[in-house]
Amino acid sequence: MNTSMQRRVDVQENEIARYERMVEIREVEEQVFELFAAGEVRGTTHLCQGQEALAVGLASILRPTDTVLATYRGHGIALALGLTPEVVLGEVMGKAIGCCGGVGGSMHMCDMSLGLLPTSTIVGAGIPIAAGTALAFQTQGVDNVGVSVFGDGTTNIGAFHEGLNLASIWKLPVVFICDNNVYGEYSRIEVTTPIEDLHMRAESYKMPHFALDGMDVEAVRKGVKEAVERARSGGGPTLIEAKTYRFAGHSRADQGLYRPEGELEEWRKRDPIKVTEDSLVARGVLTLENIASIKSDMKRIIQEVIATCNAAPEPALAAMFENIWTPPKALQA
Amino acid sequence: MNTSMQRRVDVQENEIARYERMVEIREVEEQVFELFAAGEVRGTTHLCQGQEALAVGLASILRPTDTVLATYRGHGIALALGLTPEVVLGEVMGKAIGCCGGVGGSMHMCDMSLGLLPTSTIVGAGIPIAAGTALAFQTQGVDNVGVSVFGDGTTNIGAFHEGLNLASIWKLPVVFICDNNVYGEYSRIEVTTPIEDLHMRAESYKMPHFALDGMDVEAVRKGVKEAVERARSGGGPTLIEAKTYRFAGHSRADQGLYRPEGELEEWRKRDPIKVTEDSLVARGVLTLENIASIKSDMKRIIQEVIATCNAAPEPALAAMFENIWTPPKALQA
Amino acid sequence: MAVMRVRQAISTALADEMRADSSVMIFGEDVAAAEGPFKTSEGLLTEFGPLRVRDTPISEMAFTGAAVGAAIMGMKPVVEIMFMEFLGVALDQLVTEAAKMRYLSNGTLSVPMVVRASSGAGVGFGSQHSQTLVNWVAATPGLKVVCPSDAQSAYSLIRAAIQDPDPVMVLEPRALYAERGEVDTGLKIEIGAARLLRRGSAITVVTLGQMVNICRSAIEASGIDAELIDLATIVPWDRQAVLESVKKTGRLVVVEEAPESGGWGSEIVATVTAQLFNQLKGAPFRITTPDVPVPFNGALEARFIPTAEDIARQLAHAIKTGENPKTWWSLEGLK
Amino acid sequence: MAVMRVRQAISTALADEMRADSSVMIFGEDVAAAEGPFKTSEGLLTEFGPLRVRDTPISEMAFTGAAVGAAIMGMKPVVEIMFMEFLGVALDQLVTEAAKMRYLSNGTLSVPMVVRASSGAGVGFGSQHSQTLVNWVAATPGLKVVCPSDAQSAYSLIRAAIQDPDPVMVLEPRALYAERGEVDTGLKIEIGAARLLRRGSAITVVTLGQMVNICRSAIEASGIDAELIDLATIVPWDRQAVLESVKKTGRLVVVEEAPESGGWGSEIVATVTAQLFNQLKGAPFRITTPDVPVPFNGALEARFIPTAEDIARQLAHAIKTGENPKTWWSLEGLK
Ligand SMILES: Cc1ncc(C[n+]2csc(CCOP(=O)(O)OP(=O)(O)O)c2C)c(N)n1
Ligand SMILES: Cc1ncc(C[n+]2csc(CCOP(=O)(O)OP(=O)(O)O)c2C)c(N)n1
Ligand SMILES: [Mg+2]
Ligand SMILES: [Mg+2]
Repeated sequence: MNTSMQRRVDVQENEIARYERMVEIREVEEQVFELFAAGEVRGTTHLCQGQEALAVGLASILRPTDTVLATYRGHGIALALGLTPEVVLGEVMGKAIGCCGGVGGSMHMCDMSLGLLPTSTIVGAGIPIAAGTALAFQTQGVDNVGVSVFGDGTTNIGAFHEGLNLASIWKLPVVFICDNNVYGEYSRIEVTTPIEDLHMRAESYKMPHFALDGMDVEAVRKGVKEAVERARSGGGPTLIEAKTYRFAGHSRADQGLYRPEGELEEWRKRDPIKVTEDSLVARGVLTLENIASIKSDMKRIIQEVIATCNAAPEPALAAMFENIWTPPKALQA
Repeated sequence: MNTSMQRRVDVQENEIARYERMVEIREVEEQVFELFAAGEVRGTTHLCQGQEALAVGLASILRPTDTVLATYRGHGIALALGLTPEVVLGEVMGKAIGCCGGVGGSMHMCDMSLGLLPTSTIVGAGIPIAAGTALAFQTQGVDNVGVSVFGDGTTNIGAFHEGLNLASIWKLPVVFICDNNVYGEYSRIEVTTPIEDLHMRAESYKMPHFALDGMDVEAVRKGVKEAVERARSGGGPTLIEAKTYRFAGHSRADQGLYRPEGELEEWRKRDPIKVTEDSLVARGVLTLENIASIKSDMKRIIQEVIATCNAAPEPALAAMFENIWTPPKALQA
Repeated sequence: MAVMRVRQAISTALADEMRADSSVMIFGEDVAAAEGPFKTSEGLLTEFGPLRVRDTPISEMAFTGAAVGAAIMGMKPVVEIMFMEFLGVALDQLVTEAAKMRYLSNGTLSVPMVVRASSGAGVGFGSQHSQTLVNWVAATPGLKVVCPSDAQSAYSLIRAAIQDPDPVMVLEPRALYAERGEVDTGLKIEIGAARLLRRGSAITVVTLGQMVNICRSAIEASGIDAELIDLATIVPWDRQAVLESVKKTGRLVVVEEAPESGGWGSEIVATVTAQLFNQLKGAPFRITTPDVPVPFNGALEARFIPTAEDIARQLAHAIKTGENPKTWWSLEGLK
Repeated sequence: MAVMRVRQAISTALADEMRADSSVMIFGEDVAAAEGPFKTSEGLLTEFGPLRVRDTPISEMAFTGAAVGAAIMGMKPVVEIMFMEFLGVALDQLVTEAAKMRYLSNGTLSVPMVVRASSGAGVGFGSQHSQTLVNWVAATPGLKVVCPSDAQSAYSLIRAAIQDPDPVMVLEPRALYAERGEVDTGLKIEIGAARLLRRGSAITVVTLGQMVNICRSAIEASGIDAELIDLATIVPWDRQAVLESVKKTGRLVVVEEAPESGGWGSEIVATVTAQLFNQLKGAPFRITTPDVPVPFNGALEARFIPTAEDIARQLAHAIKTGENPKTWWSLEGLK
């Protein structure tokens, strides 16, 4: 088993591994922030601090043959599904070792062997695509499941509506997960959306739906498991709303100045890493010392990965001409 | 007051005029069918027999300064709003006297002076446009109302979802009317749509909504009035579902062979023209003789209009180069 | 060899591919129970059943996107966009998702999907249901675009499109659906290969879709010894075939059912000019539609599409004078 | 004359139009409270209030459509499509509705709306956020398309676009937002008028957007006496200015930030060739990006966009040999 598949098995089997993965995601995101701030990486980036429990909880339930359509805010889900910090950070840094060979960048994570289809940067685009993967599974008669993870603001775009309706009418084995992190870019959800409980929109499609606590990895696991099992056993799609919070700005440039005073601090009390830590410690699974060393180890590891990525080669110029299409036979001749 | 404005006033003020207009719409549609069947008109057409009460009821409530965005199935609404049979049939027949000068065709009705914006042939397109007219009214501080009329199948397209959400969050003075005629092309609504009461979808936007009997012009008037008054007085948008039935095929080529046996006959018992007739006769407003002569007069009138249209000139070749844009000054020089 | 209508050639190609490959499936609005608004999927639901032949809600974005996902996971979906204009509510999925997915997966996946759309003018559907709109899908690295001109090429190109490992857009000239032609089901037309339909030495006429027959009429009526090339594939177009022909004839005209501004033919003219400048006997030129929305009225629509008469006039003028012929609308002072 | 960044020139143009005409309003994602993701609507909410300056939900189809309706009913809406690619979920409203409404109303209405979109490569946003995509909006009778190249043209073209009675698409090169330049707020640039930026006699260089500065560098570095034309408006492009220049120089190159296949420059080449064939000293040609998705990696993206060095090489080659220069990627054996 290769490293990334082993990483996947770890989060599936082991709650300490899940905790460690959440710590890893947090550390990667913090370091990505630093790299951008220092001007060492170009373009833009969308971080997911505060949303680690959803990523890891989801990955711990899905099989590698299930598919995940995530977004530009995809480092956490990529790491959770098993991609290594090297291929994630390598891609963010545009290196040949990146999961997309360095031509994709921060917004484009992918590993087909782990079920991570290319993340899309177009709001809502992954929803019909995930339904399409489920359509393949249904037609092929296999019991894999498609998953689309998207934000709160995305529930206002046409593809959300059309995708959920299609999935419902065809009873596709797909799970739609709305990661309600309270903001779409700089807009609080209530500025753009007249209802509060976004999962209620599933009523328009006669689709089962519920909310869950996205800050608690166990709550995520429970909810996702229910929906995935329904899908796998022919019960059709589900809309889950995971209530989370985006600790960082929307993207590179954003300092989050629009937040109401105290909101961030209030949500930080339910930091998903803290929530898990508390539970692990309370149940005696880990000690405070364990936790401290997990965190300091992780800092070191990620620094090493960054050093590796820094030293890694740029993609060859030829890379930009590859993987575009299969030239038609008429042209090959 | 010109003829078409007078026609509008008539349906606003007079229930006999409303009845006559419904008869007119029916007769126009029957004759359009014949013209196409005889190969005298080219292209395609979408008829609205069975949906006359909605058209006339709506027109009788709206002011000419209100806006209506209708669809390819637009002859009935056009006639109801006041367009004359000449300009409607002239357009269907591609003549210069047509409301669009003959370059539009059956699917493109328009009369800005009566509030009928160009009908769109793209499913759902009128929904955001109607919201946009309402946005203009709201920003200008005038109490006009925008209306979008669309079909049942249209509630599955992205523009429906986005348009209703936008209208709700901005509290726009707009009324959305879903003319649920049971079919979208050749597909019964339940084949494409998991819920039965389409107006329930308004819940996703915290928008008031209700169904009404689209075969009864008085029920239409009552419902539309409620929604229009809400919009006019700053109460925001409403979604109305008018339950109707499409007596004809979807378009020119369609014979409706997919209908369950007896369905058409069942709905014909509630033919909107018959429903109104019954009421007018029961209340002594019209006698059966009156009705017979209204109908035979209408047949004659429409035959005369067709003769006029047949004799009318084709648009000049230059017509296809006109009304495209205002050439930029740099080009005019 | 059977004679069939273009719409039957399409149904037959779909059926033959579905028989040959169980991963082929089709979906779209009214393609299953009703067998297609243009009867281009006749018999498919009956033969292949409701798992592989599906009616969709009116939601082009959803079902085009579903094709992307299904293609990635091993199916070969063929979706139908009833009129090319409707891609305007779903373009994202084809050009921003499907066409870039191979690139964005570092080459670890492919998207073998086909999007079929009826396109073009000629049957009185008016300005929002009659355009060709090649421009929407051009300039999209990763996407192939083909356009049949008769029953044979409809059959062969649909099969080639389905067999192709990448997304392929098929623009089907709506006006041809009822046209009959011979179909050899064993004949392959590769994507990227033009069809040389008539040899000639006076001028090279490059065209595609419904303009092919019209150009043929123009050539026959005028008696000009033109070489007629049906491009068949627009992206990537057959540079070799066109360049070789123009090397021989020294003259090029591209005949397009597309507006003068933004039409696809400019690229052919520009490429040929850049590569064969010194071998040209006259300026390559284009015959296009005017820059107007497609008019409904029959007489107007008939002039909108380049006519055989006008093409013949322009060919004759170009050969005789070596000069660039005027458009009919400038001759008639209409613009 | 003030020196401002391009993004400030845009904000200033919007503010000046809003002051001059109370029917001008703006909406889009995060354009109000946040003053625009690229800070192109700075100060507008504060000055003009929430009726005229509005944040929208993430729904390009809805708000572009709302602009169509509002424009018809007397407003002059300016909407922002944050990245040009997002028009792929809303194209219908601009090209199938807005652009055809005047025609479909028999000339009884107009649609004075403006759609602004950031476009182009150069800042590391990757393949779905870096294209120019002129092709999506070309071939649309009824729609005007402009593209500024500096602070002055950003200011003047935005004002002209808002004043125009028809729908206008403004493609704003994202890479230029932070660039500074002098702005004369009294200076008009008419839609359809090219800007002659440098006189020269050896070759005519036609370009637009961010390629203007790059071409200028190429010309300056190479010492070639090129005439530099900033097209500024793509539809309708300034035929007169281009033809007059090529009449003088006898040579044409169009430099595009667009793929070789489907780029807008072919039309310029084709038109000039057709009209001035006998006056040309060499084959008109294009310098484009390769037919690839925009790569993220900085070194690759820097090569993707035509560089000043490569443009200088191609200009020199064309003038010296009269032949069509090769692309860098074919010279390097990369395709
Ligand atoms: C069609 C489209 N419109 C706009 C954008 C720009 N955009 C990128 S992320 C984003 C906010 C999305 O908000 P949400 O769905 O809540 O997801 P989050 O970023 O919070 O994870 C927007 C508007 C886009 N990428 N695609
Ligand atoms: C975006 C788009 N997709 C598909 C079509 C083709 N089409 C025209 S009418 C129609 C059915 C619409 O059904 P419904 O909304 O119920 O309206 P009705 O025709 O019954 O009035 C379809 C699918 C279209 N015009 N636009
Ligand atoms: Mg969010
Ligand atoms: Mg219907």
